[in-house]
Amino acid sequence: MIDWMGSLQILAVPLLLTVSMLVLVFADLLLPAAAQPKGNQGPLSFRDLRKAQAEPVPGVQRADILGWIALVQLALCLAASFVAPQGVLPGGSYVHDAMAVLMERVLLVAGILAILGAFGHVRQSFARRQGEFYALLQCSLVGMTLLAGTRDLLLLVVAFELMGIPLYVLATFAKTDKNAAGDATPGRKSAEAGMKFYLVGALSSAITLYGVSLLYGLSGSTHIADLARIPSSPLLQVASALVVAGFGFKLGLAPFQFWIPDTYEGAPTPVVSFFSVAPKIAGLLALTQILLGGLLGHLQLWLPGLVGMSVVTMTAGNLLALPQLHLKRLLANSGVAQMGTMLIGVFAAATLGAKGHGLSALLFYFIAYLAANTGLFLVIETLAHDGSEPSERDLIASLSGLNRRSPGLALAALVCLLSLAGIPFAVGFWAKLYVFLAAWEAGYAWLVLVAVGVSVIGLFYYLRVARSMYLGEPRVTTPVRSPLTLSVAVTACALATAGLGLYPSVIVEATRTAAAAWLH
Amino acid sequence: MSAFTLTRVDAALLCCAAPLLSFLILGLTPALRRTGRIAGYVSIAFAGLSTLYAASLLQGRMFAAASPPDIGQVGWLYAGGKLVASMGVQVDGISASMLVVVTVVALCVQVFSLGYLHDEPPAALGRYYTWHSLFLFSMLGLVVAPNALQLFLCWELVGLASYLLIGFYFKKPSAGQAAVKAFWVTKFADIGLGAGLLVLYVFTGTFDWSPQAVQLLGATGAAWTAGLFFLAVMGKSAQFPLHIWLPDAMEGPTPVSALLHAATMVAAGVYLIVRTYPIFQAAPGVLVFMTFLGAWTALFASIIACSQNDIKKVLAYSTAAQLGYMVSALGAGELWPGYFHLVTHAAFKALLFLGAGALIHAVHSNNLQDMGGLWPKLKISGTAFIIGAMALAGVPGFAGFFSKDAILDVLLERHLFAPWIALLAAAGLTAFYMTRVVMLALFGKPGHHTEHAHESPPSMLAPLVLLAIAALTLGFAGTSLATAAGHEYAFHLSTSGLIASSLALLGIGVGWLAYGKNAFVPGKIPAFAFVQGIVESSAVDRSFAWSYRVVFQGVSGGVAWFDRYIIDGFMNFSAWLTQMAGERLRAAQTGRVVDYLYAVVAGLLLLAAAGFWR
Amino acid sequence: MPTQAYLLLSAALFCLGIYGVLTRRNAIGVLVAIELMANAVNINLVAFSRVWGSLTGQAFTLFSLALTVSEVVVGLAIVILLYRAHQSVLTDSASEMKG
Amino acid sequence: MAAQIAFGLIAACMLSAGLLAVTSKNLVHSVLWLAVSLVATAALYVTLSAPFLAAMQIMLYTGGVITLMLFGVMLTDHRHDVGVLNASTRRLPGILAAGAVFGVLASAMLGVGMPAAPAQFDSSTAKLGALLFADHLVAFEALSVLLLAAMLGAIVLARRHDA
Amino acid sequence: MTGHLLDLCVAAPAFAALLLLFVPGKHLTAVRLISLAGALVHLAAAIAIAVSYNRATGGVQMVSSHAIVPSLGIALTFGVDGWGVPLLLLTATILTVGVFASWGLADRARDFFVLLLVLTSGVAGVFVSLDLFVFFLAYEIAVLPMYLLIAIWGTSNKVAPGGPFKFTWKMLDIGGKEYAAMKLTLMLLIGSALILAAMLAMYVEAGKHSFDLRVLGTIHYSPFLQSAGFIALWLGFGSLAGVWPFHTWSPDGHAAAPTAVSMLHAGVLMKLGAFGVIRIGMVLLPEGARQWAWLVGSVAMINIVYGALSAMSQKDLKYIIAYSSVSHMGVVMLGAATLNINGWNGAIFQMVAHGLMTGLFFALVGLVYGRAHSRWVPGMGGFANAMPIVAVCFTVASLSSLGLPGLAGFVAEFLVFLGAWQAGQPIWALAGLVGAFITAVYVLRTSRTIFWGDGPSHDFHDLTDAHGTEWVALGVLVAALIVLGVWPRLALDFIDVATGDYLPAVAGKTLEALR
Repeated sequence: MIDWMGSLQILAVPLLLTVSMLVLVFADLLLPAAAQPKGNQGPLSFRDLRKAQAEPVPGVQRADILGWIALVQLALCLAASFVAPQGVLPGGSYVHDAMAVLMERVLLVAGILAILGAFGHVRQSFARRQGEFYALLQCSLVGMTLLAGTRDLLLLVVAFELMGIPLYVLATFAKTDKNAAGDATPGRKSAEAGMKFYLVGALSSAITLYGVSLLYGLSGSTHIADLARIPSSPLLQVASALVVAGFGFKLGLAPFQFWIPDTYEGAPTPVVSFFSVAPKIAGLLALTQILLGGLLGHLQLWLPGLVGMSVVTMTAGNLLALPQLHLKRLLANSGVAQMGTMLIGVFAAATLGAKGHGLSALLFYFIAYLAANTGLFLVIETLAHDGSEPSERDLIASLSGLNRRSPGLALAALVCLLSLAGIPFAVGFWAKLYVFLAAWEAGYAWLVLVAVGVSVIGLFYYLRVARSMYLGEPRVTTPVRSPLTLSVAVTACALATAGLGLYPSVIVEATRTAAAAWLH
Repeated sequence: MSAFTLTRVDAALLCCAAPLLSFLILGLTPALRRTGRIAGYVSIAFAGLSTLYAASLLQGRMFAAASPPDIGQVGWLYAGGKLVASMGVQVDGISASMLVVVTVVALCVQVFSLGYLHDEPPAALGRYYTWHSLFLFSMLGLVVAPNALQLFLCWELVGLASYLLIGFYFKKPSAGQAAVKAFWVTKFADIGLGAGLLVLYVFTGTFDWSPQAVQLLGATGAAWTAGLFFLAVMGKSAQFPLHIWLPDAMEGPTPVSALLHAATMVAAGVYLIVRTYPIFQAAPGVLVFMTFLGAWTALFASIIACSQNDIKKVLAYSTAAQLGYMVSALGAGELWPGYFHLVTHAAFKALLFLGAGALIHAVHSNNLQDMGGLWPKLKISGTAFIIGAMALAGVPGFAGFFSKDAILDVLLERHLFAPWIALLAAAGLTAFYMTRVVMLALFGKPGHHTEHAHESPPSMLAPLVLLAIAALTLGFAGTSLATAAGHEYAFHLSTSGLIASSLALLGIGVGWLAYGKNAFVPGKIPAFAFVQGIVESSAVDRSFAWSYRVVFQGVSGGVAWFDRYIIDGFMNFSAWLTQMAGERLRAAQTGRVVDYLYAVVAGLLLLAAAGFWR
Repeated sequence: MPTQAYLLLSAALFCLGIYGVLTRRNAIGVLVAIELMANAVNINLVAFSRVWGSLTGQAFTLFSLALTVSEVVVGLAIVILLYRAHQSVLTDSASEMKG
Repeated sequence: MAAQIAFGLIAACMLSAGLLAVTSKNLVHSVLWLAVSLVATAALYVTLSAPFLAAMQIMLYTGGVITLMLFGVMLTDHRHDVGVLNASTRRLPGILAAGAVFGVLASAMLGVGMPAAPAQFDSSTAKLGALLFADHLVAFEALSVLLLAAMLGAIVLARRHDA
Repeated sequence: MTGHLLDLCVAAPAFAALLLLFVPGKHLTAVRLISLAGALVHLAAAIAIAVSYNRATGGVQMVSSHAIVPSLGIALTFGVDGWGVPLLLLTATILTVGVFASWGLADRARDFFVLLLVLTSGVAGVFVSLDLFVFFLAYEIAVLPMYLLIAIWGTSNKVAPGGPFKFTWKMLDIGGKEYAAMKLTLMLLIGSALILAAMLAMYVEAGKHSFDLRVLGTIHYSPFLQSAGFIALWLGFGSLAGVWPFHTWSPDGHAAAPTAVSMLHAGVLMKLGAFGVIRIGMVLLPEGARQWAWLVGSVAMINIVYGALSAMSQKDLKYIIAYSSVSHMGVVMLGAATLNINGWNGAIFQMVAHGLMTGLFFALVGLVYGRAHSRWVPGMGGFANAMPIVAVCFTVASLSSLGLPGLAGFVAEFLVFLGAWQAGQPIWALAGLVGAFITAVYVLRTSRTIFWGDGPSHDFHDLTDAHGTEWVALGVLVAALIVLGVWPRLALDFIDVATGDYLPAVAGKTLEALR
């Protein structure tokens, strides 16, 4: 007899998210036209938008109603994650354990930050599609939250796609650009970004699926735990290579990372702030599930390749970020390097398992990365809102003299930058340290040395951004104006980055509990 | 003993403290310092106090010659709770007599300076006396030092005072150069003293020069220590080839030359040998070297002195020569003659310099050619100068005669013939060039500079008179001085004494013929001209200049270039390389999605291959 | 039939797909090739389902079908958008962002 | 024997259609060749005792995907009537890459022993349904969300007149 | 009551910085006064620590601990030892003086003081932290603000292209202040990376799940870790201490930095590097230290002579002083390499002495530069006529730098050279003495060129002597130099206690044998 109520409770968060998504879609449909933004009779001209932007306090507006609904929904889901019981779904395809709970919360926070950051952008660029925008975001979140607890290849694949497909759409969401005259033109960059993202993604998902199909064929079961039964064979090796390669796309490991800078550059910034973090976290978690939960016995099949990939990824990411003048491209490549570093945590966990800190270090890194990376992308978004010249939008130059214009914003950005660079008293430092410590304990001293070595390159470009903020001459001296919600999100990220840097033990303990639960 | 009686240690401390106090008062109260003359009075008062204490100490030692030295010290450096070095005072016959010499000469010079420098702006005068106080304190500290470390400390401080006082006319570029040169040369030599101290400590665990320490040193240690110490002595006491700074140091005011660069500071090198004599005695090789080097310096410097036209330079070279005498004597293996010459030399050389100062003061020029015929106008100063000159020349009865005689005697006694002959030659030359100076300056044809010359004020005359008396009488005090210092000395007319006196008289005679009677022109005598030519080429000076310019600056320039363009260049190159790597790698990001798809497939293949190659 | 036959067939189809993906310039052509790859996956799944005598593989295939379809749907929408923005569906035509 | 022949035919058909699909110079032809390949796959499913899947394959793919793709072709290129250009470039690197992947896959596949298929295989649609809605219910629901998302996404992207 | 003195000492500057964040930048007086207050509280706390430290018992005192990450064994543990006391006092002095020296700064003064104070907290944190991790954190905090401090308030220099790497000039803007700041930061952070690696290795091998220095100090590490870890720590910390050839950030960095920053950086920060080598590298990895002492000492020897020779050829005043710092830090490292009491005492004493001396130097350079608007030494002359106090102070600093007795530099150098000779390395000591001589050559020449002679020429209009706060700054440093030179036991008695605590284990001998 299946305990339906129990199952529903276990699945509370994904379910609630699904419901939220549906509510949002219907709300979008049913919302009276009056609640829609003014320019809903045809294409919104940018002149109107400028007027709307000129309003003194860009606070809560009726036009943002769907956004607020989505936000409240996510907050409710976050609350639900505190009451949803832990347990195993009948059939064992989904386990809601401490780690799943923790990751759910992290992902939901990522979603909340993205929505907070998106208000202004949505109103400005795709006001009429905001229902779909938030709904797709939530769809993706459903997939991610499922990924956090899945123990079944089938569910994993579906959740993975559920996470990914809405992101293709979101990356392409900016269907219009503003040309020099201020008129709307078809969004060339966004389309290009979406196309690249999609094509590489589709190829990768085919590769992943092929690998998964082989894994299924070898084990005869879709349970990840059953993968451990497979005898070692070349086919298993190829299958794991296929899976890793497929995930490599989502995680942005070299050489699967080329789409990342192009897509980040072209996609709407709030979306980038979301999909530069959340899917990577969820993807790495899923990969970890497969590798550690299923293929741990076949370490020698996948570990060498993955280790090599992590080295290449860290190096390539840092080197590619070095010459970038475009902030989003810079962050994209730096994110690649960060993922390479995160992988080290997986190796540590693979080698030492419950004895080491690998997994909890990985989880900690997720959180650190979320705070800092999202924060920075939202700073970019804030600046894009400030009516900067389209020619220099998102360039490092647009940050020039930020400290003189808005010291608070500059400080927030600085904190996040330092965190990404792994400078002490920002949470990123603890994350790196924790991962390195775990890896060192697991015997990956050389890898740590490599990681530390290439991260020095990272300092160079992070400092260059800081330099621009603090040393550059501002083009205008007025403070940066930004929607209140965006400021709240940026502040939250910066505070989290700094606060957790000062007092990391809360999170460390949480991740340890979570990791311990997963490792039994 | 009454309650007011000071112990000798206290007296020595007070003796040192008085000038220190003066230095602090003047240094810390600019208002007082800038009054000039009042600052001078303060300094003189404290120097006088010092002199009194010094005199009392000497007097005390006279009657306690046999008693062990009075030592008082406090711990200064510790290592692991164990004493490494201490500071304090050691009063014995040597230091007590030296204290008197130093304080008396210093007092004389300070008083003399009041008159000599009366044209200086008050602020400069105040500065002058401040440095003088500093010097006096340092010198006294050196004299009473109970161990080699304190001696070294004060040694360097007197060097500092010398630097500051040479550079008194700091606006004159030549003065600045001379000050810096003096510091450089002595600092270079002090590498030896520093290293010697280290050797001393490493071997013995103390900086003492006690017999026990010498025993611990052993032959090797003693040789190293003495050799290194002697390097420092060469610098401070202007021995060849490190004498080059001394003539330049004459850029300082003449009283300074009298005090530092004739009577006391330059003698510190000799004093160092005297104090650490047990160590030197354990290093026979060094002693031999000292004998020969001292003799050579004496001869060499005397030759140069013959052709100098600057009255102070003559005296400066003569100082180097006389220090050569002392060094040579100490190298011969007996302490007292060298030290005795130090004391007498202090008196008559200070007298000579102050006398020269009086002459210069009168004509406002250092140049002998500008003087001449001053005798009628400067009877007292002139007399004093002549007394000094005779003392220096070693005319029997004058102070220099006794000490020089003792030196020559001891050399002969030890069968060190070559140095002995060199020193005899030098004695003759000394008499010659002093006669030359006296003839040219006092008795020659009056020039236009001499027209307005007039006798010095009493503040300048009094010291002259005092020192002249000392130069006349000190020779006869030798015995009691030696007794106080625990040595034996009695004058007896010896062979070398007779030869030396005859040579001196010969020198005077030749000098009188050449410059008094103008019987012949020395420059026209081929041998003399030849030697003069060599000397005036100043080969030593120029080789030093060359090594500074070429070796030093060349090497440092090379190092700086290497640092900037090779080491730093390499750092820059690494940064450049990384950035270029980034730029090049960027080319892989073509922007065409097909290439990205290829990358995916390639990555897949690599991953699969990674397993196969395992 | 030996299982390997099905596997090789699917591998061949998969590689045809890869070939297509790598050589096609038209975005829709690339989609076609990706469909072939997805199809190869399905063959695998069904064959394994038969091998293991369990229906899980078939169920998996159903999911895979649906995934592919939804992917194509979104893909085509993106291609249309690309066409609107760049007046071309050639993948090379959109290569403004690089480096 | 019949099974082998059937497999051979189907495989030949599938691969040649696939080859044409990725080489044909006309995009429409390409799509149609894909359809042929997919239909052949459906036939293969039948031989693998998965008739329901075969039906789904034809319905979903041929009915859905192919139609969509044709729509896509028409919506995107109006310049030519039927012959939509679909040139291939850089064939040799493509062949090399694909061949290498095939080499890796094939060698791995031949090197592994798979259990022989059981003679009997009960593949009733009812059981499949039970499996779908019991064991894989969550995945199924997730799939439905996914389809909704894809629909939403496709609409929102393809819709013309909005900002 | 003494329990929180350390916390106060470390936190006071940071708290002042925090306060400053709430003061509008245009209220210059408030900004200055708050900074000064922070510095003075810091100084007072340091003095109180010195007074309450019990030299008789020695060891680490006033220990307080708050866990930060218990599961990793990271705790905010503070405690002060005999080395910490004088170094804290040095830090506080330099900070106070630095605040005075920057009194006139008006351009973004608030930001400047915030960074300066934060940096000082980091420095103090290093000196008193008993947790390796916190040590590292504090170290980084001390290093990082330097980037902005130099890049914003610094000055650019011209460096003529040349040498085999000439082609790098175009890309790197060599000589610019941002170049200097970036170079400094990158090189020091590369060093930090090495430190981090060694730290992790020690933590893991110890297996105690603790970063407590007292715990880690009891572990006997494997020979490989001893050896490799020590090298990593030496180079890592050494890059901050200016160990050759990783000193090249120093000349450019110091030349570009504003006055107070140069003072703090050369005066205190470089000491952190040397302190790290001794306190972490040597004390925790004694076998490594013994194994590599020859290398450390030999490189230090190169530092001394090479730095001095490089300084000789410089024409820019700041470069001269910066290279002299490279040379003098060599003395510290040389002392460390001796592994005997005198050497170590000398090394720590040299940290203090050089801190005061170079602080004074940079304060003076700032003064001269501020008035003359030039650092080109050959162009100067006769400045003593216009600025006698500056001339006197410069002379004092020069003399301390060349090791003149009676000034602090002498005691330090002498002890170090003594230690070197005792360690059986007369060559080290001789190189040191030669270095002191070369130093004499260039500092005296420099001082003569700038201050002596007739002048100043008409190019310099507004040369005025030090006044007001500047006077205080100079006076304090000169007095400290003289007092420590005359009576070194003020600092040495503290230093000696800690040396006695740590050295026997490192040298592998009893204290008795070491004496």
